Amino acid sequence: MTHLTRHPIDVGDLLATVQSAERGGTCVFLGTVRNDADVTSIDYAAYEAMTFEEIERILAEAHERWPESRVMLQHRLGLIPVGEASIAIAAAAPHRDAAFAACRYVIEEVKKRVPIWKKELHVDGSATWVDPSGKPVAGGLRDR
Amino acid sequence: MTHLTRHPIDVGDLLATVQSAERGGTCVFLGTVRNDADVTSIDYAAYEAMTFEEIERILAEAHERWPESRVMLQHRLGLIPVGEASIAIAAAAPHRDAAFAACRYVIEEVKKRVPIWKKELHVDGSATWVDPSGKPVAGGLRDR
Amino acid sequence: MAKVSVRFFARYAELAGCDWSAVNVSTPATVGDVIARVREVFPGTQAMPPRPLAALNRRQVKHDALVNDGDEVALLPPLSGG
Amino acid sequence: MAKVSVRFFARYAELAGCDWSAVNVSTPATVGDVIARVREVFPGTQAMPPRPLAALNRRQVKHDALVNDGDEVALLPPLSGG
Repeated sequence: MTHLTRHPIDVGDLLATVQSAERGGTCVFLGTVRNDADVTSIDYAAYEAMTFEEIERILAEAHERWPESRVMLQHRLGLIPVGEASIAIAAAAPHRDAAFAACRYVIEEVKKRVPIWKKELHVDGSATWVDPSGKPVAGGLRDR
Repeated sequence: MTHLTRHPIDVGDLLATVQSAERGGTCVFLGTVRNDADVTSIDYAAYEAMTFEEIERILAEAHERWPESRVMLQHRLGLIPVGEASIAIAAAAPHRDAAFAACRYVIEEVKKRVPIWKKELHVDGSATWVDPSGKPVAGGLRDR
Repeated sequence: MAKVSVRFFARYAELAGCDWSAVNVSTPATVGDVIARVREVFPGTQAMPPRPLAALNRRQVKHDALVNDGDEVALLPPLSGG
Repeated sequence: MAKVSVRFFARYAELAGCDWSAVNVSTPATVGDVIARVREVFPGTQAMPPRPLAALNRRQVKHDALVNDGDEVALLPPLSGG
């Protein structure tokens, strides 16, 4: 399964890649586009080659920490409307502690390390890059 | 949505009951039947009236602790084959901390408080009630 | 006197030989008194632990909880849901 | 001399006016030297913070990391993925 997609994420497909008869606990995290401040959609851009490698590293780290777990991740890029998922992580493990921990580890590392940026598009047609504190900043000059 | 079902759990339906444009983080937990010790399936029995009320209480507690969250739960009863889900919990919240915390709270409370029992059915045709330490004990007399 | 419904689940239903019954106890009576009466009426339930998990009207309670006529007491083996 | 590819993303691409370029630096050179050169060639990038996040060959590095001919340096605005 590819880590980056420009299509809606299918959680069922993601689950199928991690679940098995030995893994009794599965934790899924979905990040969806919120309707903050008149946001209609978010345009996600990535440094794709590095994103792919960084995700592979993060998943390998999760596997090293929780060897019996299996974790998969998809991040969607491009324009994503409010309410749809930008990221989905599924972590399956024999027991739930590892499933929750591995899932949480992966989302936290993704937020810190993966080179993806979001530009919020607003009802009034304006666009703003999102800074990591959660506050939109400057421009969106390029597309407008 | 009903908390108890005798049919396979549909995670998509569960997600639809909790997600909304204000809730950007969703955490799902799935508990599935493991193939421990030649288990082929597990027969889940419940004190149904109390189970329903206890689940309602647990969800109300989660809502009180994380007021912006919405959590839904389905527990499947009856015979469940290895690999299929016996329980699914979906917790959506504006941010992921609350989504993870609410989801985890609900599964831990369910394990402690909800009157459901499982009887493991084995390849050799034997059946064993599961005790909470995870070790099968005595009989399964009634069905055999 | 109070007539109290008694429900047995999972392994305890096997020990009792039934899922449901009713016992009479002299009031005031506690859940513990109901359980003591159950052990007399259903000898198989003497194999339950000394202080089994119990619910009164669909809530877990301690054995000193008081019962009233028409109440429902349930005897619960160690829970294993989820 | 080392010829180093430089990639700009998101707001920094707007500041630079392009997504991709290459600069020459005298060796030995660090990522910090590449960034200093970038600020000369693309004056818009002077609006970047003093020490922007940087990657060398697709890994985040500090500005004292050494660069070689053919390396790829990327300038990364604050990340907001997930």
